[in-house]
Amino acid sequence: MYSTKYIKPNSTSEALEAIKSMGEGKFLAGGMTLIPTLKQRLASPDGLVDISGCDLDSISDEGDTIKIGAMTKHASVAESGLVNKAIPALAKLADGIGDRQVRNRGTLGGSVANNDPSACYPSAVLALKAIVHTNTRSIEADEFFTGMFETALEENEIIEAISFSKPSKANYVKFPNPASRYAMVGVFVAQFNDGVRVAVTGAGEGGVFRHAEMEAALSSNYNADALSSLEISSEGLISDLHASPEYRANLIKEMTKRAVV
Amino acid sequence: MNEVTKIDGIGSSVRRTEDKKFLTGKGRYTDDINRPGQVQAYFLRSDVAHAEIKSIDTKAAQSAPGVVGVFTGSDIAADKVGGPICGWVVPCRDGSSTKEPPHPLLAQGKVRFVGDAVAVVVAETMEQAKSAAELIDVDYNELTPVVDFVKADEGAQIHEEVPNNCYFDWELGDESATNKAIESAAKVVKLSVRNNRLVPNAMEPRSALAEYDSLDESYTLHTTSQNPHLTRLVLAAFMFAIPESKLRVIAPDVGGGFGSKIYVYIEEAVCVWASKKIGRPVKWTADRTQAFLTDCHGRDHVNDVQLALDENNKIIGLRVDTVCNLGAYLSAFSVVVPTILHGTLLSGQYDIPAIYTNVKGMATNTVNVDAYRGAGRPEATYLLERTMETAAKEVGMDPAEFRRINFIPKDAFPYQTQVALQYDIGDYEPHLDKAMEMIDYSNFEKRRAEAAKRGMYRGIGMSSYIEACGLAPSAVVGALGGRVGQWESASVRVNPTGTISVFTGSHSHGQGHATTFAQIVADKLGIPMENVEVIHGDTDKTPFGMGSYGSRSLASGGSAISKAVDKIINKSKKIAAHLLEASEDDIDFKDGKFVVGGTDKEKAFGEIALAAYVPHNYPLETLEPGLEENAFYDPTNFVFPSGTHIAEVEIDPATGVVEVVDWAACDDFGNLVNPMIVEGQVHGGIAQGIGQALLEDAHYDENGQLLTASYMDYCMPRADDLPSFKVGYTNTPCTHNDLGVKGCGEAGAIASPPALINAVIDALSPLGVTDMSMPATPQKVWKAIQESQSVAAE
Amino acid sequence: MEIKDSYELPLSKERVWAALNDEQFLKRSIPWCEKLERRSETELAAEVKLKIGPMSTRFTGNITLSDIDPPNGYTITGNGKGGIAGAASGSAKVKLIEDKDTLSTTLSYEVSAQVKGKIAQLGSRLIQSTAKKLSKNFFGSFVKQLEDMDKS
Amino acid sequence: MGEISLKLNGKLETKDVADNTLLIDFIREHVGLTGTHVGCDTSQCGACVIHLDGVSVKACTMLAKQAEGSEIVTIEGLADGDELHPMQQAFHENHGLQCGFCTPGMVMSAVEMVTKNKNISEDEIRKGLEGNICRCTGYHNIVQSVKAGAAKMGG
Repeated sequence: MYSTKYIKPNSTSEALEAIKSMGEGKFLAGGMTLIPTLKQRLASPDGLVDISGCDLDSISDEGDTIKIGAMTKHASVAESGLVNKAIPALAKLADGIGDRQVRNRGTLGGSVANNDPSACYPSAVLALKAIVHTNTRSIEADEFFTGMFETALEENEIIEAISFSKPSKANYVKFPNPASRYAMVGVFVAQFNDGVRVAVTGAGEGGVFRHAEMEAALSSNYNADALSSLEISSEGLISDLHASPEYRANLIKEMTKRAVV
Repeated sequence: MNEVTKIDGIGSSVRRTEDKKFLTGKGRYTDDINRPGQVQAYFLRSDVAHAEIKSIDTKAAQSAPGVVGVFTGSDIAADKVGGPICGWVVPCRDGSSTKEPPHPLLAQGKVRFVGDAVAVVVAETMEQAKSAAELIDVDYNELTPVVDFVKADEGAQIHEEVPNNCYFDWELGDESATNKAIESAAKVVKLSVRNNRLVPNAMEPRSALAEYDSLDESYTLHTTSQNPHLTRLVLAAFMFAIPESKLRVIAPDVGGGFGSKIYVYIEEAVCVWASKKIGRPVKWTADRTQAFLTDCHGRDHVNDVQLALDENNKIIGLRVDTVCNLGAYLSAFSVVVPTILHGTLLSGQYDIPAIYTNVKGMATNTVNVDAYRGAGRPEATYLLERTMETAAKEVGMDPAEFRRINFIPKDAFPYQTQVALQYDIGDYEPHLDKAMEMIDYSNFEKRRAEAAKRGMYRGIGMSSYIEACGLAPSAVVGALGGRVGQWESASVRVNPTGTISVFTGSHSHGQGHATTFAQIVADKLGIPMENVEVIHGDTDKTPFGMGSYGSRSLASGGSAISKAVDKIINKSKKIAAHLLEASEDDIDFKDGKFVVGGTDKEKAFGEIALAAYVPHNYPLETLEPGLEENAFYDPTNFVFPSGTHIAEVEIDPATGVVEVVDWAACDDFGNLVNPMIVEGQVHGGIAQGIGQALLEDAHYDENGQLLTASYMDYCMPRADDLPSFKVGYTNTPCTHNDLGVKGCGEAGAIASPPALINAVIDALSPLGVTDMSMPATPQKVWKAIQESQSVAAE
Repeated sequence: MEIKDSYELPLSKERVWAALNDEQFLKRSIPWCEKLERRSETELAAEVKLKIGPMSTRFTGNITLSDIDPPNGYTITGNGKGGIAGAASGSAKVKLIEDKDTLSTTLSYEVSAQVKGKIAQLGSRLIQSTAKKLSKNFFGSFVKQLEDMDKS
Repeated sequence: MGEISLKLNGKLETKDVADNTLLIDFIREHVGLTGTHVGCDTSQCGACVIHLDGVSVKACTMLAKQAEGSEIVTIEGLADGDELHPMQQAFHENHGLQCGFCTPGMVMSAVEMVTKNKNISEDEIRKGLEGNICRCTGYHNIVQSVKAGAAKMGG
């Protein structure tokens, strides 16, 4: 790792000040992606601003939504009584991220801000009509993810919390990459009064995306059979050593079917 | 089975004495060791697969912070340091020998694979060394890389000394008899298989720590080696031209080897060289990416098989044409693995009257390929057992019965195969029967039908393998091209109080020698195991030995210990005879006591030991004092473990996921010294075989870039990928070693890939699938299902 | 790996061709391009800071134009060394086809890309998607600039 | 550079470290406890698993500075004097280790897993070991060890 400066402020405003004082600084959340990248010398920030001291790790029931602080660890979401009661699918998703050591360190905000095309959380954010609260504004999920590793976050904007709408029914099913255990395809299905949302992660070249055809089919009939006649296009799907776009398309349909129970 | 006579004697599952240090974090692996004044080495590696080096500019790196030295191939050449050697060569069909190109420690003029070391930076810290390495400017003239080994002869020439990129073209067996059998056969079964390329991935990355002592001009090297003595021999004799006595090699605790830590690698040699150059201890430890790029890989064959059957489905001939990938340079055993260790195994457990094989070993711009758990024998077993299964299906026989009618009958031993080996003993039907019973073979179709109701395809597949391990005897090894002996050494030192120090030339890196060897000694001497300590891995302490690989430690190393103990007992009898005033012939040794036959006069082993070292009442005129014996044991033959493994799988047609739902392994390892340890070896071997069959694949792209260079893309078996295993044994004790033992370390990795692939194909057979290459990844299986369905729809 | 796409521009072939040979235009089109200097008719020196997720690496190298067939197209090849990250190269065959009736030009490209070193070893899952994205970014912003100029 | 202090196996350790020092290097090199190992560089093998404030984490994927003020237990701190922790004892009795390199991380993961779930099933054990790679044992005996360890720990 190149030499760098480490600062751990006690509030988001201090964090913002700290990062502005650096030429090129990076926020450090759980560090599950950032630290390995730094170890490989694939980035050389002047400084790291650890935001774990900024009091961003609470989980609260806000009525129609569950609000989760950005620094809440995956394990905390997985074990949260509130989450398990209101959106068990979200707890299940958190319980399947990485391995137990990743879940003990990795955070919601870190994962969502990074928007890795194979990360699990972005699918929940998108399917659960989440609102991403930053230090300056609130961003709707549909506006938030803008491409592979890209989000609507401005430079030095910090995610403080994410509010997930409570669905009437939801589920997340993932097909892990056999080597890395990242999602090769992960599908988050959520049913709301005004329709069903289906968000797919791991598969799209542009990162997480909603699947309009499956949403339409499931909105009219929330049943796996409703998907049977659908042809899932492989256009725009990731191609790598482990899965072709065609195989990913198959998995999208299959994982969605398994999610709809 | 063995009769267990003592609670910790031969045949009992003694818990391992080495466990405690590992369980409490007190293991001492090379990277755990630090020396005062130590500096770190970092290797700048080529990121192109094939190129001429136009220039290397190290000026900026030389003056970077913390740097104590930057060296390139020209520095090595100036000091006339040699490179790693090939330990075994074979003759070619045209009468020439294996082409052996030089392998410089640091690239000289050319780089030949991604990861080839171009320069070494030595600095106070690893981070400083890495930063300095970034300042080195290498100007390459890129050449077309050769990646596809099957077409390597058409590619750009990698070494001047290796025309057509062919290191050797070797053959074995009677070609005309075999071709005749094929021509006259009632049926010829043809199959082409590929043995996928694997990365050994011992969990401890390679590491070396070298120190030069200017006082007596000697070196000490701590290194992650399976065979410290061979490392010392190669470094001293072939690289540095110094007496062996000036180099001490210590392989302390070593975190797994699986073949990949047999060879002398350039990094350890460069550390030794640099330690003198710089005058400070030099340490290098690989990170995992370097391990992927530079540890020797395994397997990587394609085989074309023709199996000839008569009208009774008896095998009458076998022809195998093989092309294998050996990578950029020849390493120690790279030549012997696909030839001697592969071709000689082609008879399997079967009575085959005519066999012929030829093997072409190709150079490519990929890292060297060498031994990996099983080394040649998994490749032979894979092609043979896949062919047996395919043949059984083609002739409409149950695969078990087809194997059974072709087994070498038990009264035919010793059995001379058509491919050089003579099996001393074996009995194959019992382990086939037992494995079938263990997995409830006869009710399989019920389970298949039940799975089908759940929409799952269930399949069963078997593999009856043979293994030749404990390479021997030296004379034969030499005649076959081996450049070292294949004996093993032991030194048994009885201390004055009757405790024992056992020094072995073999090396444990997970196999539990400290326990197993102590059991042998304790059992033979009738003393408690706690009184026996096993010492290995240090050339200054242990006698010259060959180290551990090829499942040789017990059969060769254990037998050497047994022989040394016999000498101890013989001498002790003489001492006892003197002390008891009896004739030596009247002394019996039993349960740790020397007794005058038919009397109650006796001496305990401890009393003898004491008398030997305090020879006040001692036959000094006829016997030397002291009680310490050496044995060098050169076995008269290989040992031949065999067995049958049966795998049962379920395939989810929607995703192509193969789940291993059951596994039965029944092996004949001869006598077992420690069944618990043997079982652990079987488990580990099966897991690696399952890894090969379902998960693992080293993938280079067409430019020679290794795309599976981390655990993000190279699929290591994890706990939830594997089932629990049923393990059982039969026993035909080896006829030519005292312990009646055979090797067990590689059997699982040899037996399991074909069993699993046979099961996968069996599961998909209702769909018309007849072939599946390794690894059978979900995507590949799904695609095969899709294709079979589209064929069915047409 | 092969990536293909095409854009239709309401411009003459000559106009598009001129832009393809204007380094300022190219510089603005190359994602994260920090420096682009012409060295000769067919060679330009470039410096690009590439960010993919948490990775951020500066590539220095050159861009060469070959198979030049004015005003029908060329091959534009970029070679960049990213230090410890390895190296990347990409080559795009660019073709311009004019439709006289609609007075428009179709720009089509075919990209082949190659990565070396650490990016290949650790990032294989992202290679194809990234190459596609960068090609799209390059040609997308090239086309957008042209369109914007045309409008203004 | 800067000072950090934390409790390591019950002992307060205060050291000057560079900001970019990884926690694993702090433990292995600055403190000299080499039982925690490094087996990969992508946070997957789990040879470096330790307990940080009671939960298992990979020490290779944290900066030492991030552990300021925390309580760390490594494999060296698990046994009670000469008496092995029940999980260590279970690994010994069930031959849950061969080369021993992955063992410290494996045991630390197992202890946390069982602490959270005393009646752990075989499937849960296999799933729970997702972050720990072993090349020697085929996991069979590791799973048996964790099961036995769970029983000893009061499951």
